[in-house]
Amino acid sequence: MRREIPLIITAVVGIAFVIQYFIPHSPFDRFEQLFSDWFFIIAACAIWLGALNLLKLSIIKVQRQKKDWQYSVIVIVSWLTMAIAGFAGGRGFQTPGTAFDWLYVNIYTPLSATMFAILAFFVASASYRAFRARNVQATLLLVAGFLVMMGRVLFDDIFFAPLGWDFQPLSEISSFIMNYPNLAGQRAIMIGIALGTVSTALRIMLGIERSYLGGGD
Amino acid sequence: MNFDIGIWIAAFLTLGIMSFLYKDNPWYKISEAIFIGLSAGYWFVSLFWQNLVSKLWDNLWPALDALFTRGEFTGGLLYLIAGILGLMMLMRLVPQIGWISRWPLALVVGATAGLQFINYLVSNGVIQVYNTITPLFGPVSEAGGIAPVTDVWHGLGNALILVGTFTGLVYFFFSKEHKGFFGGAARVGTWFLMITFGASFGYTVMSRMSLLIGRLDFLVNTWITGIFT
Amino acid sequence: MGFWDKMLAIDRRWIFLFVGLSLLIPMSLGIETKLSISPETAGLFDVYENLPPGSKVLMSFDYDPPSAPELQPMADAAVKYAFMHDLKLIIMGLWPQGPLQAEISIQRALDSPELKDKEVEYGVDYVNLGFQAGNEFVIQRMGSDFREAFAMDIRGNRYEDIPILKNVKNFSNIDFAFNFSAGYPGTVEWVQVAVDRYDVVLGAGNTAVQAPLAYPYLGAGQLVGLLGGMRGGAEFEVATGFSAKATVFMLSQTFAHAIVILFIIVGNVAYAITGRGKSKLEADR
Amino acid sequence: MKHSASSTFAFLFLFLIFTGVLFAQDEPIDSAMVDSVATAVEEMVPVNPPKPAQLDIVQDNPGDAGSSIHVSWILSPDDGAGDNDVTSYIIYRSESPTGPFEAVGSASRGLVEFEDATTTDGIEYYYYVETVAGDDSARSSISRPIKSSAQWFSTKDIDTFIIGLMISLSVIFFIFAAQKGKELYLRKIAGLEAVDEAIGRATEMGRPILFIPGILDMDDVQTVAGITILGRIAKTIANYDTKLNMPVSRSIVMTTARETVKQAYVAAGRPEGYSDDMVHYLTDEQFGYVAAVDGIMVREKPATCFYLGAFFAESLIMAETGNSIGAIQIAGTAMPAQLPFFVAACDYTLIGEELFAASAYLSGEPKQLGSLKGQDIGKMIAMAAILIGCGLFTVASITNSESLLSLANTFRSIFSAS
Repeated sequence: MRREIPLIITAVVGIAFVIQYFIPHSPFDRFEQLFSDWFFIIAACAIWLGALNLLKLSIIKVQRQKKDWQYSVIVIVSWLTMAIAGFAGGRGFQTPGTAFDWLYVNIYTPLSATMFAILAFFVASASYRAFRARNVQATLLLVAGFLVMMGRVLFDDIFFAPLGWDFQPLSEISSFIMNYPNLAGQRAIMIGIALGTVSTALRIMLGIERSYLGGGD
Repeated sequence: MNFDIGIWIAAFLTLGIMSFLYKDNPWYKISEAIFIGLSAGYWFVSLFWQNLVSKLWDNLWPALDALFTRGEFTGGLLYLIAGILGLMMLMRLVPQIGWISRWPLALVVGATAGLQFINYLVSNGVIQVYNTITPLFGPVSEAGGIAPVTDVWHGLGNALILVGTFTGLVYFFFSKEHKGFFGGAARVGTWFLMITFGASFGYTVMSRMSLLIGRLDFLVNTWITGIFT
Repeated sequence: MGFWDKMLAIDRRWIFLFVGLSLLIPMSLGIETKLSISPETAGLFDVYENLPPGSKVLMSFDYDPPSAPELQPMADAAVKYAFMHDLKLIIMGLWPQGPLQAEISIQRALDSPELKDKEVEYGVDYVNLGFQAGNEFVIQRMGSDFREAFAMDIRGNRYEDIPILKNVKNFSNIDFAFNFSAGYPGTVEWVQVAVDRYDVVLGAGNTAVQAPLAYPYLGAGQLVGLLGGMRGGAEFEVATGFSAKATVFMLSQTFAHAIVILFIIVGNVAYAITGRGKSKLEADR
Repeated sequence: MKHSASSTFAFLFLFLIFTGVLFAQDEPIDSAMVDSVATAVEEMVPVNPPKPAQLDIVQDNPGDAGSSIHVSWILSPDDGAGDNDVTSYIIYRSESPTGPFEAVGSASRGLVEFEDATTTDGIEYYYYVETVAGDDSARSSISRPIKSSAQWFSTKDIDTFIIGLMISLSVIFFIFAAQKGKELYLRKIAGLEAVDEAIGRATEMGRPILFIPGILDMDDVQTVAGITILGRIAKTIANYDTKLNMPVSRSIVMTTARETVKQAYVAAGRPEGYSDDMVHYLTDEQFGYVAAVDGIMVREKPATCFYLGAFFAESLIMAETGNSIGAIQIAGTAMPAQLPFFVAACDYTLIGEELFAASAYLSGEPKQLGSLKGQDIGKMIAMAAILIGCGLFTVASITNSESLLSLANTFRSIFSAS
């Protein structure tokens, strides 16, 4: 029974949310907004579970002096610093000039921006390995990637503008690939995703797919 | 020399993350640990103020007030259910009744299934079919935003879109063996997919380089320049 | 093991080093480069340029600091252009840090020499409504009434008290919408809700990763134009007549692309000569 | 809890939700705000007025949520012609036929309709349209009274409704057909064929398996798909007695994944092998999460990495790090922007729809597999629509035939979703 009730809830709510799209009349027009608010509230409660889990595992690591336990101390201290600064700030915790804001600007932002930025290196190393003319498919990947890359930067201006060309061959080719064959592939993928989503949603609503609910204890 | 401790810390952490490219090392581990702790704390606090307080409390409190002082039922009372669902989620902490957390989960998954069923069907499915329907060639301009197709490249492009979308869908067929004509079409479909992947990859390189330029700009023009001025 | 064998098995840290240098060197030289304008950028600028003075422009800043290198240059140019040509700006953000990025653009514009003698007043010429949580539902709420989504601006003024918003009820009072997007929520949501349901005229600036996803909308006329990544930003800078960081950084971009392309060529030559590949990439994909 | 008591509770719970929703009525929307235009025009003395446009249809917008009235008119004969070029039309509204009227909006010349989205349901309104030509203007006659209201079915979406129904019914039909024992052929998907081998490899090497469910929460169907695949994979992992490491970035995903993995271990007959710490939360922040996952990768050196769910820029950071430690990598996502990176850096990639099909494939249950056949019917509908539509338009465009063109337009509009 502990599995059946959730399945009933899923089915009823799922069908209601499909139907609401077709009913402009109140209260159905408010379903989506309401769900988005509710979801944020549930997520805000659930994050206590996650935070406790992170702290618990870190504390255990320190207690048992496991390898690299020193870094777990840093995790705990950073977490507490941010949390205290945030709670002390009250509702206006993000106001410029507060301790929370200082931590955000000088520590959080550079860390996340740099982690994002090292992608530049990985893009280079991944393309070096993947862009090889091994077979038809890999060659198409290579050629398309190569041409688009050429058209994106100043090669036209460097190579062709000095010849007095009005025409920008590399950008034109790049645009053509983006606008036509690329678009075709994107559309096939998108339509496929639409059907996959519809079918998965149906399996969930019908209760055929239920492994996310776990066992029947 | 202008000494701004914030800039020095930012530079220290920026280089710490970048050192990972060479290999894992204590500098990276310190930066990583700070990042995990600080960002987890950030989200914890943000969700508390922006969701629990601004969404739950601010909607619920006036509604409860109206109910008890004036006996009015207002829409804000709905947030009571959201609060109960949130509490059910927290019941995970009590092993004996942890199963109750499946209820809010079932609600979330059900609503997600329903919403995305219809949203994906419309935006990713139906509208994409709509956009693909266009004349391959011909001088007639028509309402509905279709431009007349008069130049050869445009016509060729439209034909490519038709063939690519069609064969791409053939590739995704699950219940038919990729053999014979069908297999040939699926093969053409994979060619289009590979062109798409190559093109998107190539298009993205610039974006990634931009991000790195942003960080290098900080290191060179803010941090190092700052030391000498 | 010959040279080409070594190239095939090259330690990727060499690639990292070359990429780093290819960006750093041109950057420290600070050379501005000439470049031409793509139709996607031209389409957007054409509409933007033809807005009569006093037109209301809604700008949604849907990105955070990590994406700023790509999106800030175009946002800077758009804001500055608007102030110079008396367009009224209504700024908002679907990402928490978006409106703060907008403040950066505003400050840069107000500090620029071109705007020195011009009086640009908060509340009259522009307003920053701040961030609102709720992703596409915020756009949906704005469809019926902006006030439902934004009761106050970022400075705590009530919506009713802000002069620029006096005759602004919903999208029907907006002449043009400009969206700077780094992901979800972003251009896709703006198109699906604001354009498809409320007929907003929309132009977008996207990170280069997001841009390919927006191309279908461009083809279908749901977007009037699209600025893609740093190149789009640089082109927009040229179109608006202001050149700043993006234009300078384009040379770094070109060098880095050249290095990546060079490595790809070397890799393929090595592969052809040695006749084998060591990559684990699945052969048939 | 007893059977009946808990089901009563459940129905009560659902009942509460829906009655609650019914209580939440719209707050009345205050109307009318544009008035500056009106006064300006009324003070003018018409010298050379244009011929006025006349109201055509004024009606409640059908199939909407109310608060909106559709006004359309027949263009002034002077619009685009004549010596009095029309510049714009202004739409006026009043709650009484005698006024006072206020301007509710305007439309440029050449346009013939306007949506007044500021009405209050149930109130009778009167409209007229004013034709403006430079400094001169002329009014149409006043409309009959009209009320706006909300409807129970969005008539403009009926095409979408039918398409959705057709696809749903074909999925459901094949689910039942498969359940009754109808044999289904399914092609092989390389990435899924490799799952067992990949888990086996980790077992042989005595190294852990890393599972990343993407970075979105349970309110995205890709995450749900990733978790359902986890259910199948975890069973194999339990059978092989291999170590699973699953860092997550969302707390609800953590809770869900624990239930799923635990159930898989129970089903495999090895409940003692399960521990809550297999699934652990790191941080909600996208790049903080990646920094930590990268750290885990280089320190624990997993032999196999699964990336199944919704991914953004972190996809390539993780996949390249995984590649550098020599892990076998199987990825799957429906984020089109990230697919190229997974294809480039991983050994196998489930592309879009294949991600959603994976859990059905791995389960091997006829019911699940049947739904895939239903999806194929959806693809056939899409392919047929594209072929027919393009064919009609091309022939119409080349032959310049009016009737064919209108047929093509009608056909295309089925898919306009509005």
